[in-house]
Amino acid sequence: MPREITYREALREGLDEELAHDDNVIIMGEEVAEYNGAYKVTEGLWKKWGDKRLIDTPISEAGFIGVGIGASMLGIRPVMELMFFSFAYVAFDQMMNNAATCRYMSGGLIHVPIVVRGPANGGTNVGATHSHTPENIFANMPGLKVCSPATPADAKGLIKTAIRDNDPVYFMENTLLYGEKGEVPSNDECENGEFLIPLGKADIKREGTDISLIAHGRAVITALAAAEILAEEHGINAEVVDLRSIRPLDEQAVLDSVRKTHKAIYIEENKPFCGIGAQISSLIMEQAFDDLDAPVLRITSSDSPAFYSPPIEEAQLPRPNDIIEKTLSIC
Amino acid sequence: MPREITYREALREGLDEELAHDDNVIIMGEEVAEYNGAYKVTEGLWKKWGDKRLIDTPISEAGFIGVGIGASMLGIRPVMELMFFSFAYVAFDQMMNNAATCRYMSGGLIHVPIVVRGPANGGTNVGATHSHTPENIFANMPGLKVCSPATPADAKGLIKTAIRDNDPVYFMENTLLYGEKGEVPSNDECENGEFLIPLGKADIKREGTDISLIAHGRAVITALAAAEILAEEHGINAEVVDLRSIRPLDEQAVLDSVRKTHKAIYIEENKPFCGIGAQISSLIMEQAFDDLDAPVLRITSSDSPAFYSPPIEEAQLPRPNDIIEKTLSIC
Amino acid sequence: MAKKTDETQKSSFADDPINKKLSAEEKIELLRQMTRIRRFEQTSLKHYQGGAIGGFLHLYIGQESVAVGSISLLGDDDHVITAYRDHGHALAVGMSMNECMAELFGKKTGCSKGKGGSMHYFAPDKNYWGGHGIVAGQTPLGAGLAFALKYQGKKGCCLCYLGDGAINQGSYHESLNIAELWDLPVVYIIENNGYSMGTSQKRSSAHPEGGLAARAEGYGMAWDKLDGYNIYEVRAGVQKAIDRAHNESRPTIVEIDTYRYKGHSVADANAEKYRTKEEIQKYMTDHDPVENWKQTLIKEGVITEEDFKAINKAAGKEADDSADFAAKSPYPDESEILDDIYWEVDNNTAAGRTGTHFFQP
Amino acid sequence: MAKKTDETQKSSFADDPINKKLSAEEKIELLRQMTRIRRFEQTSLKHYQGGAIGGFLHLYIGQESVAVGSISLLGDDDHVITAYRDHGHALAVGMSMNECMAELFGKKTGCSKGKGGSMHYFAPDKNYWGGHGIVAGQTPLGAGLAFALKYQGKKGCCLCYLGDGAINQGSYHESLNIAELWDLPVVYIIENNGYSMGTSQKRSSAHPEGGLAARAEGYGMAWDKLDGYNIYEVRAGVQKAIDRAHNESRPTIVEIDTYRYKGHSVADANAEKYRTKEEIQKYMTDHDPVENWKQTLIKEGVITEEDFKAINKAAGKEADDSADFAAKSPYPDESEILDDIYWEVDNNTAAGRTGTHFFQP
Ligand SMILES: Cc1ncc(C[n+]2csc(CCOP(=O)(O)OP(=O)(O)O)c2C)c(N)n1
Ligand SMILES: Cc1ncc(C[n+]2csc(CCOP(=O)(O)OP(=O)(O)O)c2C)c(N)n1
Ligand SMILES: [Mg+2]
Ligand SMILES: [Mg+2]
Repeated sequence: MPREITYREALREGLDEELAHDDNVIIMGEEVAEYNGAYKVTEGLWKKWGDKRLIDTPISEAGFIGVGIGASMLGIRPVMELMFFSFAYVAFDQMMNNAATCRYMSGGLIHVPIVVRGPANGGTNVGATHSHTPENIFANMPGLKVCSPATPADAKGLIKTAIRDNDPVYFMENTLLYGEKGEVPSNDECENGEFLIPLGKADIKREGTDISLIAHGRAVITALAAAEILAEEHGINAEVVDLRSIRPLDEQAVLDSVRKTHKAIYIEENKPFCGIGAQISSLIMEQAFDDLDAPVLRITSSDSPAFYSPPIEEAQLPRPNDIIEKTLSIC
Repeated sequence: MPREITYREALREGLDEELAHDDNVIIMGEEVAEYNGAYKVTEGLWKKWGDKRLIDTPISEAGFIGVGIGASMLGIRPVMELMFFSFAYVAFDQMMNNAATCRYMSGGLIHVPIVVRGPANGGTNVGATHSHTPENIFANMPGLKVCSPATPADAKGLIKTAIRDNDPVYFMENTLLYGEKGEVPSNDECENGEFLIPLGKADIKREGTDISLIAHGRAVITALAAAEILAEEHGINAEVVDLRSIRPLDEQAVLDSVRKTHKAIYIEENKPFCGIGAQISSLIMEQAFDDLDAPVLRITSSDSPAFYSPPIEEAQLPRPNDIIEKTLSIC
Repeated sequence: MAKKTDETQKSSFADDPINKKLSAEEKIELLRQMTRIRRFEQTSLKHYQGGAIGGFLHLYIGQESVAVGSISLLGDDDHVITAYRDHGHALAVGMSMNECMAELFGKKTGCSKGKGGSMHYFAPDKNYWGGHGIVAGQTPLGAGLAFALKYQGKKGCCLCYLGDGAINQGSYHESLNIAELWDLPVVYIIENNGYSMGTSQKRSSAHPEGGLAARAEGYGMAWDKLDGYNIYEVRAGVQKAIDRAHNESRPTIVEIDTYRYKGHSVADANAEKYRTKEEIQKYMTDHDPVENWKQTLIKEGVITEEDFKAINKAAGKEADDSADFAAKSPYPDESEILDDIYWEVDNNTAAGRTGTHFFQP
Repeated sequence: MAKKTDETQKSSFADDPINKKLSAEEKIELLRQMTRIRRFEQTSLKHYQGGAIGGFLHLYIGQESVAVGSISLLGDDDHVITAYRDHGHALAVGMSMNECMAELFGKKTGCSKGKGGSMHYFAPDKNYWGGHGIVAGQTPLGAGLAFALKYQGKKGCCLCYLGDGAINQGSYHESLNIAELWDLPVVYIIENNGYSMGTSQKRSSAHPEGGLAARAEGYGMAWDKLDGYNIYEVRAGVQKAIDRAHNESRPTIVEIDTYRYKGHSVADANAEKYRTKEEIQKYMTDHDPVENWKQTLIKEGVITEEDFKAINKAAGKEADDSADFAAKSPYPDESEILDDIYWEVDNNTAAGRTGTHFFQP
């Protein structure tokens, strides 16, 4: 009997299991402990695991992320919550230099097994400063890993893997998905009794033959909605490829899909200039140019800061109809 | 008689002229005044303009750039030097949020006429933390402008325009170019007695017919060197397109060139993942797909943090031979 | 150089010259402002709960004396900047309820055309520079506004507000050092409501016995600590800092004890978990700054209970009207999404027309 | 809680228990370490000028007593982290001249395989965590190392060094608050050489009369100020902070006055412009910590002038040999460019083999 839980619960389950799995795993961040998390991802964990494992921090992102990086060098495995991933911008130097370059600059003597997680999305009417989507920015930096799950199952499987990974992983969630339910296998249904999803493996969320809708994060859900309409109303059978992990990246899955469908659109809630779609488009250009029957198109959030006004902000993000229109323009 | 000055002198001339042009222009940064600038770009300006106009700051990039942003809201026009553009990472929130989003979030009531300038390059053996090239990162953010001149003339013409621009402009220079000489017209040779180059206008640095080598920053110089060899040794007549300004971007110039040559390579010293080359490749894909005789290729710095060791770091950056090889693979 | 208000001073705030010179009308105006803020926010809460307002809503209820008391001291060349809990300051500088409420409703008639929302009110024409969502992100801007005033030779200052939790951000520290080093006329006002979200001051800040403002001593900067319960005290204390800014071009940190009755934001489901009901009740009944001022004015014979009722009723009506105005106003149009990003584009200058500015695929 | 070393203490540093218990050999070892650092750096300077070394070279000459004195106090569970002026600390923790010099030459045999350079020495096996190029960027890491020690129940501490200019970075402020709030066993050692590049302390830092370390009071943190001229003083003062960390798990800021004889880096052409020749000369002749210690040991009868000559000669030879070693060592290979980026890739794990990690077109 398939078990349905929310994205939030899936994350919490993953965190809880990893706290049990390794004494060195700790959770740190603003309001993660006594308050149970601003978005309740860590609800109940402080009560269960106590002050030593769940640590409330001052509003000092550079400070506490730096503390986590330093502690990780001595074997601690900090999972740090950014209440919004946007607040990474006050900790940017710690996240780009200390987390990403110490291994290289020490000739491999150091590694930094941290996770920084939190919601990175627009669409919740919290204004430009709270709606950044920096997956392209962090994935630009060799030494970092970035992932962005779209479903509860991926959220659980990836957060567990991220915590066990020995490199820094920046884990970008979405407040609009926290309450969404989905099937997540219980551990006794899983091989080895636990549910892990590797970084660097894309997931074909919908098989199709006519066009590849490639996406990450919540845009995957939008693409799936569009794919249904395309099938029903236009007889177009779209394949939906969910990258899940941005770096490492499952380039093979992207190329395989394009070689099958010969057409591709990248959809993301990131901003356009040098977004993930640009990278994927250039990947396809270089590796599958001759397989293309049409240019790779892109759909992104609008090229503007986030607009507060609720109905307008909605229009800033990719909607199924945007995907349908672009698809029809090349199919 | 053409006048030759260095890139450094050209910048200094531009700064000096703008200090004269507008009393509200000030220069702020670490060691810019009494020390004459870590890289001597501001040499002599403190002596000439005094404490009020040239201001040494503590090592507080977030603080002093934030001060500059605040002051600019009241009509000051601060030109802020980052000793290395890499140090933007400790001021990232100020540069991404306060500089870029206040205009939007105020519905257009505010503007932030600042310039932040400094060297953004690898190749000088100063290690990973000092060698970031964030032009893609800042250009990702609507509200910001980014430019990156390759020659003394462009450096002078663009810095003057950047200072007069009423939006925030991040001006990325290159320590390896500071000492390079080039022709810069004296003011009496210029229309209206001054030398200005608009943002958003690319420059064809070499006309050609067989392939478009598109680039920004020091990679333009590398591309020009490669183009000479291609012409002499391989009979290939490459066009070299220098973007100069990344955002705004002269898309038309890129497309015009590709429509003429039908082949393109983007060359940059930025890192590959979601670099400027990805954006340009996807631009050409979307707008000039049918004009292409071969996939758009990319050449970037190696996908690694900067390597200290001098001979190895050189190998991390694009070299003429890399361009020649890639060109020959499609020509 | 650092100085903490001593007890003898405390009793005599009413007699401070800046308060002595208040006319009856001006005193009533202070009451009216505080009441307007409270009613505005109560109304906004109702409409948030009704679904007309999105995003966050950080209410200022309980803290009104801080914004109203301090901003009442300002002249033409004095400026204001604050964080996301910004409705009180906005109304105190003279922004209208209509534009503020419409902004919450996300309407085109909002002060930021619906682009900023609750956290991002702006009114440069009233020397009001926001409304900033990143904790302490406004603190260097406050020093920058002060820098500009000094540069331009104006006898002005900038009041820069922040919360008790914000003092632990690096940008604030950098601002303090620069402000003191460069003698900038900025007054940092820490509105100490005891909590940053669900975290008590004790759990977020290591500080000297004198309090949060006493960190000023680390920079050789002047500081003071005031009780926001009494608007006379707020005015007397902040005026000293303003004088220091105006006359000596020197910065000050002023910490003002206050309390927020509501949760951190309206979304804060834990508001009565990290603080006891009793604590909240105690503040509401024994420490309410509006009630205190009302009683003071009744005692002084400036108003009657009836007068207050009228003020309150008018404020309530003004708030309701603003909600009507907001409800009836049009939403922005999708075509406005790319406006207000680049000055040069908005003004259709040559620069704004050169090159591609937007990359919407 | 904050405490400044008083004058009566000053004269008796030699009698401090931690110094009293030093054997003659240990005293000589301190001299040897300082001398080795100085000779290593003089040699590196020569080779920088000869073109064998690239990038930056920030010399520690004049400051040797700070690293050697403080690091001489450490045990197995004590850790060290510092900024880019890191050669002294590296040699003091026991790194060999060979690996350090080879790193400067950019060779494969360097401590960081030629990847880090002068600013980025690391030796985790010696509890030495770098070598960091971003001013104050190491200060949260230092608190983090202390956090880990406490978490693991070890009686250890972290010495985290920074410059006088670094105290104005936000990350340092955030670290201090966290360290005090969480009772972390970290000792921040401000090496106050009076200048951050060409900017004098006075032009960069607003601070209390007690000095830069006195900013600790803003966090209710303990602090001390020492004179680096006298290694006895360095040891006695830092030991108190280490004891506080070991026994009470509490942080301290220790400011140590010192001086760098050379420019900020070897590229600093202005070294004699922002400081007078006389000032530099005065420090070199009257305040040299190596000379002072040498004289002390001669006075104490521990060594003779001849002994010192031998030490100095041996150190010089060791340095020259290390340069030979470095010169003869191979450069890294271009094939190593993509190594040491991801642990999982380097270790060829399943994770390291899944998906594309590198995007070299
Ligand atoms: C850099 C940053 N980190 C975290 C947040 C989320 N956040 C918003 S307000 C707040 C609490 C601030 O408390 P305080 O400074 O005391 O102000 P108050 O809300 O009490 O007015 C937090 C954690 C943020 N907006 N910015
Ligand atoms: C964030 C940042 N800003 C600026 C620099 C450039 N920089 C390197 S060292 C230095 C001066 C630091 O002085 P201080 O902290 O006193 O240390 P010292 O060099 O005297 O040892 C500066 C400005 C940097 N590396 N990082
Ligand atoms: Mg508070
Ligand atoms: Mg110094």
